[in-house]
Amino acid sequence: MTLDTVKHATESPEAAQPWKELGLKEDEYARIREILGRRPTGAELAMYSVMWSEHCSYKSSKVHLKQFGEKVPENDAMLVGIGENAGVVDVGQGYAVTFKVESHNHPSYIEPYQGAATGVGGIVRDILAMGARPVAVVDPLRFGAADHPDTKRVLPGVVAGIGGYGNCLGLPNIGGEVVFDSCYQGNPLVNAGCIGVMKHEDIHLAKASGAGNKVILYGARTGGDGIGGVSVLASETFESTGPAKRPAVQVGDPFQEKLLIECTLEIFKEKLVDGIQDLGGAGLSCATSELASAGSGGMRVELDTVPLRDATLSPEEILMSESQERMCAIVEPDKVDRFMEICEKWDVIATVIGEVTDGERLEIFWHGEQIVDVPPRTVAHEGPVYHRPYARPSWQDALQADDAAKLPRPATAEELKDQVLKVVASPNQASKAWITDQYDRFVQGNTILAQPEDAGMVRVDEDTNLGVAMATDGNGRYAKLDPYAGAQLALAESYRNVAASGAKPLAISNCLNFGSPEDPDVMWQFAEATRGLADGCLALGTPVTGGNVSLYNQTGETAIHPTPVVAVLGVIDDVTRRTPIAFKEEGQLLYLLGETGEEFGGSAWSGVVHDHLGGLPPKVDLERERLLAEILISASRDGMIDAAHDLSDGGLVQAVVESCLRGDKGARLVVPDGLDAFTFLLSESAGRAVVSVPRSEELRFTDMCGARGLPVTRIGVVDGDAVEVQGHFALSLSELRTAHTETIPGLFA
Amino acid sequence: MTARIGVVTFPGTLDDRDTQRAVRVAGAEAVPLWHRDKDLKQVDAVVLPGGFSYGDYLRAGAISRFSPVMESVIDQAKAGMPVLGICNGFQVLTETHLLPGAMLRNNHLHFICRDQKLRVESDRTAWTADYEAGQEISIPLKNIDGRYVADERTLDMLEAEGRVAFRYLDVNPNGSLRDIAGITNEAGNVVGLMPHPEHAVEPLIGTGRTDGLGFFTSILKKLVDAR
Amino acid sequence: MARVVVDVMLKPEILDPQGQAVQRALPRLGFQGISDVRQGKRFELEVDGPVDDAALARIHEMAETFLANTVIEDFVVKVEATENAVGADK
Amino acid sequence: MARVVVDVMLKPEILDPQGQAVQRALPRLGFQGISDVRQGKRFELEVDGPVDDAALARIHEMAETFLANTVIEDFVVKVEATENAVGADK
Ligand SMILES: Nc1ncnc2c1ncn2[C@@H]1O[C@H](COP(=O)(O)OP(=O)(O)O)[C@@H](O)[C@H]1O
Ligand SMILES: [Mg+2]
Repeated sequence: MTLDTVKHATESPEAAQPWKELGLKEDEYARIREILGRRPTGAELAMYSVMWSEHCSYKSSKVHLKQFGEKVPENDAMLVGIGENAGVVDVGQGYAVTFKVESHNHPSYIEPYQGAATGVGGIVRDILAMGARPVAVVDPLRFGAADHPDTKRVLPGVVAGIGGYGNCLGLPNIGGEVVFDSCYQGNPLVNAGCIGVMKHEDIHLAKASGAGNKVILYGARTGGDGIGGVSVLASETFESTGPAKRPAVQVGDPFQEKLLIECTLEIFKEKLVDGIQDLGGAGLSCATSELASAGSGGMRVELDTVPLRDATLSPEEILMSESQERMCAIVEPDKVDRFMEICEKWDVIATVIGEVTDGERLEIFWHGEQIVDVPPRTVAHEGPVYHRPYARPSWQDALQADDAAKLPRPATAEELKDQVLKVVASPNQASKAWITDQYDRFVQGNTILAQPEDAGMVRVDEDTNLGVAMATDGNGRYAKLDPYAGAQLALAESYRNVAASGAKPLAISNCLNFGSPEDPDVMWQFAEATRGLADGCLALGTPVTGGNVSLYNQTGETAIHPTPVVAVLGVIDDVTRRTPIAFKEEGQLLYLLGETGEEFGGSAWSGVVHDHLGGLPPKVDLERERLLAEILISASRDGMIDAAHDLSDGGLVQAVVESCLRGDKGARLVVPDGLDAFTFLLSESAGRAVVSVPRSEELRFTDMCGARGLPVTRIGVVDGDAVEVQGHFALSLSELRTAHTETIPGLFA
Repeated sequence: MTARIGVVTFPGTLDDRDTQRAVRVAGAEAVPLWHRDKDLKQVDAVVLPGGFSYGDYLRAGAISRFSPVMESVIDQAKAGMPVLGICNGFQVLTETHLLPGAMLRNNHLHFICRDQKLRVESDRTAWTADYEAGQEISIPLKNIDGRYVADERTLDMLEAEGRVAFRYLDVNPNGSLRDIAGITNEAGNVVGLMPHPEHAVEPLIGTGRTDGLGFFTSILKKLVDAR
Repeated sequence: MARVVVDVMLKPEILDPQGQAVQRALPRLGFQGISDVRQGKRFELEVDGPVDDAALARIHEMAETFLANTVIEDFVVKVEATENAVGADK
Repeated sequence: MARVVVDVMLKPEILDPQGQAVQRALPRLGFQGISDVRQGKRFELEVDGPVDDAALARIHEMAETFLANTVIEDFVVKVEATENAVGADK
């Protein structure tokens, strides 16, 4: 096998190259030749092709994501914005929090356990790379129909993978979502989020500066994982000698990752690194080019020094390998020894693979010969940008005209009761405890709230009781009906969930799951959703700190529902003031905050009872969301409420049932004047929450709502062992508990 | 001077910092112990905390058992030093044969995290003196290899000698034989259990109960009284 | 009744964290000279009827679709010569 | 270099829920006639030197003290006849 060196490439300008097979477009290949002033070497071609892929370069989404940086709300909390491994916000008392959500959709369909496991591993390394100790994970998940046979393959594997990896790392899982919809049948969405905590001065960035500083690769050995595209390279340009087909699947080793976390935190503590980057998609190609691109100067790497698991790997493959559990650090020469000692202490393999140079190029050598010589920015940050055509789909009007208002409503109290029970027991509304009980929510000893609470909450400081909360939400049905409003509803729901727990929403991350950007319909959904989210964040004062885009989520021509998932991070000064969802005290009064209209488009009721999706999603009123959040936070701080639960899919009755089951207490509800029982129970109007108020606080609480202009309606009392809607029906707690808790185990256990 | 309680960290241990906190909450001094060191730093008692030491690869606890620190812990335990193994720590103790039996994959094959009700069957161990025999407590349980098994003879012996220290109540979460959640050695100084008392020492955190604090106050009292 | 064994091992190119952990522990336990360890699964199936070609073909299919995850694992099907069977053969 | 295999299975009297789960799933997948399934572990050890009696004794000890937990598991040590070895034997 002849090595395709820079010299060789210069001398053989006409050699045919498999740029097309590697997913590059003709003009992209031409641009690479233009940048380099020659044809790329095989290694360079491999690097450009992965770094310019949709996944790494965001080439289709970039022009829309720009808005998140342009429409930034006034917010003093923001410390590090979009562009780094994860954003960072100030949560007070000298603490900073970093958080992010990422997708691992496609790998999880092929190999559910490992796909989901390595998804957790990847997001945790992102958080670690910012300088933070990871303190919690969340997992928004979407699967095909609950009763589809393939869901029985995918869901248990994904859940076991998330648990298997996260539990072994010692990260409490404090929230997420489980949604079923046949649109995700061939394309489940496995998103994973992580929160990390550090002191302000510990923030680290991914940059390589200071000529002479060492580049250290540490963690797992490099194997042939996840280098699908490169096998093309190996077979087409070179005579293939090594194993012909490399696995596209990566296998995770959570034990190795746990060591990597502890080792890295100890290294941070001794201030031994200048810049640091995790290895994720595109492996070393990504880490070296991004570090060099973000820093000053160039970088020189001796690829032979990389510790291998498989000695037959070609240099291209080493550059591309997505072997898990690896990090890359920039270390001053006199700190290298100490760095190595700490790695040895934790049984972590560490190797100096190169150094920062005072040049401007990323140069990579193999057996003494140069195989890469590129300006790093052109690889990492100056990839192609597409302005993909988009247009409102021809079917959008018809979909919106198919109003859910015309669906037959329950005619009798008995029918209403049956439909309520059906909604509560439907896979989407049913308890997810069978799933979430496979996750450790207690580890680290700081968990204040976890599933099934509205938001997860962890204590950050044992002495002051400072804490942070996070919720993740998305509703593909709403977004399908109106992507702009759907994105805002996802944001609003997540924001409301955080506020309901008593925390003040600070900032957001997101994971935008969409179909093919080459489809103008999908691109329109994407454009609308990002515009909605950016406008929404501006209105709510919660900046976007980062996120992730997952495109090409489709089966054949059929795209998934547009599914923007939003994670809102909040802060609470005193976790002892947190608000749980459980109704626990008999005699407490139940109040509905916000206004209820007849809003059934995209609702759980329309889906469960009528298998219908049409009309418009609930109206968005972000000013109202803001006010509601303020009231919920003040009420929690001043001890005016003992429980709060936000209202979302399934409407009021769903929330009341969950709060009753959680507290093991019943509720007597009265349908307020001006509302019919059906609308009262099942409408999904946004901007609402239900709270449980001690009688001694009633006046103070309603006065506060009145003074600030938030509609508040007394709807009942915590009492008995049934959910009773006076004059209509009663459902015993035991009947509700059976309906709510037996669905998921019935399907998957 | 208060008691010094060592908390061992193996590679992959997860609950070491929580256990140190629990020791402190009870009023004792927590002394971190590292798996590579034979030196127990003159501690008065040792806790082997939960987690996935060595990833639980091979079998839970199988690799940790051979660490240098365990050589000392085994010697000292045989000489009467109080040792508590929680979850992975319990698994290590069975692998060392300081405690009889073995831990296997849960009968339902899933990891399970729940608030678990237990009965404290014995208040005669070093770690349970602050409870009363028969007392019911709830503390978190979280594991995938939590099914306690031993042959019939061993089980009968444990029962006869009053060495079943904790039993699951309401639900047997993993198929453990005779609902056994934890056991003790003959002398009562070595105790192992699957559920996690260290996650139940502060109100608000986790399940919001403090039912696990008794483990740490028991040992503290015993050690201080012994002085 | 006969016993058929299906051995399932991770493909050679796939990371085997368990095997690696075992191998790394061996020197510490005083066992030298083992250069690699891979850990896999062994299934022992008790087959009711005769283990003829048809039965083996079915078991092969079962291994391929169910016992092994061929995305990451290889498998081998073997008929176990039970003590008796061996005796009878001779 | 030679390969030695250590098979570790749960003792017959110990409940094997993994094996049972496999067995229960088989009829649903259309596989009949398997009356029992047990799932165990298979270790493939690559031995550096010759696999003589001394080496096998060491591996036996390794299996007994480490690879298997004899409270619950039985084990068998086998020298794997590689293709070559078989040829050579004949
Ligand atoms: N995959 C999951 N992982 C962790 N927690 C989950 C998961 N799915 C659902 N949950 C939790 O279950 C509870 C109910 O979820 P959901 O109905 O989606 O909440 P909401 O509608 O209030 O956003 C929440 O606490 C949520 O965090
Ligand atoms: Mg909620």
